[in-house]
Amino acid sequence: ADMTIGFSQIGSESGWRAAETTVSKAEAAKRNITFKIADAQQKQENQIKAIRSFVAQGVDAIFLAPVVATGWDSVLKEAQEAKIPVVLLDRDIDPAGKDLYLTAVTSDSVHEGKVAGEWLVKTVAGKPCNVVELQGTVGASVATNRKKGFEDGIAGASNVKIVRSQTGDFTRAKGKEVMESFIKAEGGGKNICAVYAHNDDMMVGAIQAMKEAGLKPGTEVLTVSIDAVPDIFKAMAAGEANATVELTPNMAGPAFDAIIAFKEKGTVPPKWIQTESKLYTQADNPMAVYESKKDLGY
Amino acid sequence: MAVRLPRIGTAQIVALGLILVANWIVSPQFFDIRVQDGRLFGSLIDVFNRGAPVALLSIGMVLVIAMRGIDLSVGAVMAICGAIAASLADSHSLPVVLAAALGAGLLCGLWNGLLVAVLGIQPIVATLILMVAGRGIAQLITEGRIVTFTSPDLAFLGGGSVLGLPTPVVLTLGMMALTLLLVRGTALGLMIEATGGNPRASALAGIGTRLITVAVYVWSGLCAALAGIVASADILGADANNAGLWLELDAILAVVIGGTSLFGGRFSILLAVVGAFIIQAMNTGILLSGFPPETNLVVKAVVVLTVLLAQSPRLGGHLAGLGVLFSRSKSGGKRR
Amino acid sequence: MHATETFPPPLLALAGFSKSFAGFKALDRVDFSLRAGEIHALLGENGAGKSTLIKAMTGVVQRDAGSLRLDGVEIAPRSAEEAVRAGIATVYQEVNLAPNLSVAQNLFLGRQPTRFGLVREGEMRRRARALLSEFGLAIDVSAPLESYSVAVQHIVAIARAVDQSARVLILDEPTASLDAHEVEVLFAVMRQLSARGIGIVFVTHFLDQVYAICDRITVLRNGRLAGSAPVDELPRLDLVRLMLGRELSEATSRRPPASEGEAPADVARFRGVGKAGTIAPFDLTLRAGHVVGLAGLLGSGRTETVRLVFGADRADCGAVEVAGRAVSIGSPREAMALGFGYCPEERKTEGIVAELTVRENIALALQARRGALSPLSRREQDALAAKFIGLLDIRPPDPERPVGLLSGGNQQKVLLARWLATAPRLLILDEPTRGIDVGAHAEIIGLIRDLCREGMALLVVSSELEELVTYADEVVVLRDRAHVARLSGAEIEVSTILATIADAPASLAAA
Amino acid sequence: MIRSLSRLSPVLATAAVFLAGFVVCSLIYPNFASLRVVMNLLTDNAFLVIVAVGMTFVIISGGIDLSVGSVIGFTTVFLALAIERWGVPPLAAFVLILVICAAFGAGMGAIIQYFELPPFIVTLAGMFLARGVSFLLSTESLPITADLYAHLSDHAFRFDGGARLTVPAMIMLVVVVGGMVLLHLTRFGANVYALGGSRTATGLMGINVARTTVLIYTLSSVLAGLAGIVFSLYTSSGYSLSAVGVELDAIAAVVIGGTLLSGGYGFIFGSFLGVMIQGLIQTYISFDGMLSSWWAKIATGLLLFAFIAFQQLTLHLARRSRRAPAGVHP
Ligand SMILES: Nc1ncnc2c1ncn2[C@@H]1O[C@H](COP(=O)(O)OP(=O)(O)OP(=O)(O)O)[C@@H](O)[C@H]1O
Ligand SMILES: Nc1ncnc2c1ncn2[C@@H]1O[C@H](COP(=O)(O)OP(=O)(O)OP(=O)(O)O)[C@@H](O)[C@H]1O
Ligand SMILES: [Mg+2]
Ligand SMILES: [Mg+2]
Repeated sequence: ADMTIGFSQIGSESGWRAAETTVSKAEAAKRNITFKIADAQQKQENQIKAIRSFVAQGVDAIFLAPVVATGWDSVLKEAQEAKIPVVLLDRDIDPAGKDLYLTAVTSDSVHEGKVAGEWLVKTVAGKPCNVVELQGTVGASVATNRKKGFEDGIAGASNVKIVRSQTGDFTRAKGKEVMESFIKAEGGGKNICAVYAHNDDMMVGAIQAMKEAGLKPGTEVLTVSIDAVPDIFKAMAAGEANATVELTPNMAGPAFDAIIAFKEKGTVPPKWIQTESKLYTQADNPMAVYESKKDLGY
Repeated sequence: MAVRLPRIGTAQIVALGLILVANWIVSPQFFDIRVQDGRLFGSLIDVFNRGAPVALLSIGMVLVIAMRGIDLSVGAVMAICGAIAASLADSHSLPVVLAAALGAGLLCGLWNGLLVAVLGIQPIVATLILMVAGRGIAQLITEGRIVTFTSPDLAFLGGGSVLGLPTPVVLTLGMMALTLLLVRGTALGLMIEATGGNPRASALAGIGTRLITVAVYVWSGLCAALAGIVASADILGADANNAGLWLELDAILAVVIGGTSLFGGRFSILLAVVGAFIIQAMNTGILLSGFPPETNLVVKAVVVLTVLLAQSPRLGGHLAGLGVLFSRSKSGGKRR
Repeated sequence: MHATETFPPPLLALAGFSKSFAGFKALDRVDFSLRAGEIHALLGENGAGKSTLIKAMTGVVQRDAGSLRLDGVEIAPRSAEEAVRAGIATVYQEVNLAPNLSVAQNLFLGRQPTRFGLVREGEMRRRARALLSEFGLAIDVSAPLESYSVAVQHIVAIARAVDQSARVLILDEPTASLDAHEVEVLFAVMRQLSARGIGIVFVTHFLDQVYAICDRITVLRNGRLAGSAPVDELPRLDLVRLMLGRELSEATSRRPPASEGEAPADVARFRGVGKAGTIAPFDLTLRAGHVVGLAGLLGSGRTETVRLVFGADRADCGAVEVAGRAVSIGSPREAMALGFGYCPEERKTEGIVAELTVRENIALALQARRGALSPLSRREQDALAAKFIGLLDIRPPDPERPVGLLSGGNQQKVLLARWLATAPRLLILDEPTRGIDVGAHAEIIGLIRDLCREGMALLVVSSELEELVTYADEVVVLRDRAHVARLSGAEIEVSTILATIADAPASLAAA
Repeated sequence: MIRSLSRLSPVLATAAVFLAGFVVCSLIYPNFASLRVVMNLLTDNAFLVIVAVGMTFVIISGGIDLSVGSVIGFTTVFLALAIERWGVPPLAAFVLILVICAAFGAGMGAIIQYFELPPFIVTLAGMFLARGVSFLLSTESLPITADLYAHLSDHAFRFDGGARLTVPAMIMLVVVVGGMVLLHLTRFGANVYALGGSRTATGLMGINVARTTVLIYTLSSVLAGLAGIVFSLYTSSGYSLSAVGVELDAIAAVVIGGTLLSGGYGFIFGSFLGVMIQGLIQTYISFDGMLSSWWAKIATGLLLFAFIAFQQLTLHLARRSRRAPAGVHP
């Protein structure tokens, strides 16, 4: 299709985000679409600016990976007035803005947390289990949702308890630092049965911290995290990580298809195109998954 | 005569002590130290180990600030050098890796120094340029991914230990000693303080203020490079997106807690490093306390303010005033 | 002495003022009184506590003890603002204005004419021009203050205080940077004010001026009241003894004529050196053991001349020869490498590094010349500091005190020490005795002569012609930023110099 | 008069740089030279300009205020909660938050003044505190649905080609003009400059330094609060993580606008231009749209460098004929 699409990307704060950008570009190239990416460096105001400038440039469609759920009404209205369809990628916005975008291609981050929680409940099978949680950035909606989802997931099991919860800012370094202090605070780690991290990067850091403290992640301490970035599969292959829930970086592919169908045939897509939240464990041939993922730009 | 405490550094050392005690209160095992794989292991060690990058940054930053400058780019330089180190680690020998990473830091510092000293751009904007672009350069090197490595040599710089002390702590102490030797063993320290205190007078007294300015930024770049190497070595990978993010603020905070004025002049490298450990002690304490993370910043704000108020010249003046009153009333008592 | 005056009641009465800084007694139970319409000299050596007394009076420094009455009513201003509101206006010792603001803003800061809350710029400028014209100053009042010389800045500060003073006007060394003409203008204004019943406190180190204008003298010594008397009861010699607590070894006689015969070696020759818009090209020859004095009105280009000589500004024409070799002087470093030294006029902004100690300030230039990598050992620094503290009688004799805490005159001595420590071949002094007390004055003049005798070449800028004639071998007179005459031998007389200067338009408006 | 003109030269240089940049962008992208892009620049940067105006006062007085970004974040969260949860009428909430911000700024100013602490650190603590308190209030992003918000965010002067002068932009323009009047034409403004020139001298001249200092930080925080209100209008929501790092953008804008970080010199209009230059760089990059995240950052840095170097060159040329100004040292 011969069109120009502007993508207001949040930034490049993690490997997953980089992969999403890379994959989106590749998907655009496959479809011969001119794809303009504006990097907002984690700031909503920059995203709004970017959307305005896309409108000013007269692009054919706008993709938006919203950094927050609220505050898009007026700028999306401008896009609507300019008759430019908007597709949300990866995160949803506040329900009040439903009629302002064409469709949202996202995963359900509450659901992701829930999958992780349910896996843990199933794995410990009734044994008492103290969980420490590495949260994402305070205030980030993904962090809030993954926390909520996990709590929902373990709600039914009174044997599984979250004993400590701190933010690791979604980063490896902070994940490691926070895990180190968890280990100290929980009697050298002997009281910790499982670690839940809101993303894999923090978990990779936490695994290092456990190893340095003489603990055996993957066996003594269970791990479950979210995103499914290549490095966690390496850890799984080495038996140091147990489970991860996939968040696919290919949100743009379905979005392009929806836009093309909409532009060419007028097909109105469903309001929500949900991506799969697939659970991977050591049983899923982690090395093969690693190989398949390692060149995706993570 | 009232007994006077040594003025320099008392406040900082007391502050560090108090925070450590507070940590011990929120976490009774805080001072427990055991040996694990030939390396000391415990929360107290964590404070120094985790504080190492900011301490390294503050060693360079304190010199820059003493010259009436500021270096906002150190976080980005950390990311660049960490990225270089991590991407070369598995294909090159450690000396090559270190030379490349430190060389990059040196170049970054040179760039800052030239902008400030030769083009006459105000330091905060001059270094802002590299703060913005530098992060981009780091991401360019890693292409936005987390580049991991397995080289045990480089890993040793982050996770190894020398005589039981974690390598980052040893590197920090080494860098501090080297810097002290360079600025206090020569007249550079005096010249930096003079230039920071009164640039015009110093230039008229024949001090090569430009050269020193450039040198100081270069040193800051080197310190940042070392911090970046340590940060990469610690997580066995380079996270160009997040390495050193906002650490420039921590480094500046450390310098100021260490008693160096942002308007230049007198400086103390030692106390800047103590300042860095004060910040880390506070962070570690917050992590150990088990408070919900939403409260982190409020706790941090309160602690920073308290430490500063305790250092305030005014408050010191009031205390000294009390001392004078006290001694006066005593001698007055004798006379009558 | 005249400790208690009963009639007429004093306008301002201080009793038992004490102030210590970290255990050091700067003021010790000082009493002072000022009558309406009186011009009262407050005298004392450098560091005697004059400025501290004034600051304690106006609440800038919190006194430890003492009471203050204005018109018999006890007042206790806690800041300069409150003092001004009580009717006490002050010019503090260092020029204390905002250098970045325009002259007009500086004159009226805090009391600008306004309409609907907005400052009336035009009106303010008009008033500023009127006010300054009383002091014979016609300058662009919308230009930033710092674009003018210290002297102009000082006049602005005085004008501001004069315009504010309701009851009492305090002037701390207002004449230090003024030349004879400005001093006359200032005195005229002071007389006018005293006739209006305003009491004036006047601090100075020029005893002539004391006898020219003051009614009464109060002397401080080491923070204590040494005495107070009407001018006519205190002849000059007694006054000096009261200030110093000892006899002054008189050193202010004419210098012995330079021994004829062997021509002293040229240290440096400047040929046609100048800078467009700053100073017209000039020739200057500096010889070993020779003092060249620069005389001229304010803004005549003396400072500009010496800055070019030292490379602080870069000349755009001319040739320089040092010890017979053609050189170019592009920076102070290069000048220092040639053995030059330069004591600048603006000691606060270009001289001292306030935070550093006396020792460090003294060592600074020597250290800079040796390079950072061969540091002076602590022992060498201590020896250097001890030597010059003794030689120049720097007080308090504490090498570890930050220079910023020294009195103005002592800061000047530290600056001098910095350059003497480098043992220069050519020493350039811009107003070296500004703010220095009589005792130290004599010492510095003696020192200049000693340096000469040891073969140093000197280039001295001084507004004090009486002083200049005692040591200069040659006097260059400047006018309108050009060297206009060179006097030597018998021509070096105050009257001749004055006459040469006076060929120029007397007003400062020339610039 | 020549002297006063030459004092303006940093602003003139900044203006020249901005215009040159705009022309270059327009030559590259035909759509660029439109009223719409100009209006977008005004609207999108409104809150930043408002903050920069306050920051200009602070920096000219020789201080710095790092708390502004967090104050914006706090304001948006507070407004969202007050209006949506606690049922406070929007206008009352506006007044309330401005009062809170004023108290916050006055507190920082008082600590700086009475405890003689460096502004950098006091306001850094203020930054932690304001952000921390907004986390405590709510970590979620909260929509604001009040009618006033819908009304205000729709209200705009519309021009041809989709250009709109929005309410935030109008508020911003008023603040710029008001700031210019306050700084350049009132006694308070002169005191601010005097403080930056010399703190001790200002005190000795009989100016109430304490009151002026407290007022300056109060003003900065109030303007940050106003920027927060504008931000919440702009996004119709409140979020504790909004406006992270805005303090650095504001400081950079102020300094690019020709204000000396060491205090004493500067212009409100320069700060306005400084923000516009940053906005221009961003707009250019998003018009280009081909840059990866990292190339975008590198380009931002290089463009910033180009602008500043060009500004420096212009200043240098302007100055060459004149005597070098005293006291300006890198
Ligand atoms: N803030 C301060 N801290 C410590 N000592 C001080 C301070 N201010 C002044 N002093 C000391 O108090 C003494 C008196 O100083 P002051 O400035 O009053 O002298 P002065 O009589 O005005 O001398 P000069 O003629 O040189 O101006 C000096 O020894 C000075 O070092
Ligand atoms: N009366 C005046 N009117 C205008 N500008 C003046 C006046 N006096 C001095 N200036 C300014 O101050 C600058 C300083 O002059 P300069 O330092 O050369 O004077 P000087 O001869 O050294 O006198 P002094 O050092 O005694 O002030 C001059 O370049 C000029 O810009
Ligand atoms: Mg004095
Ligand atoms: Mg002069």
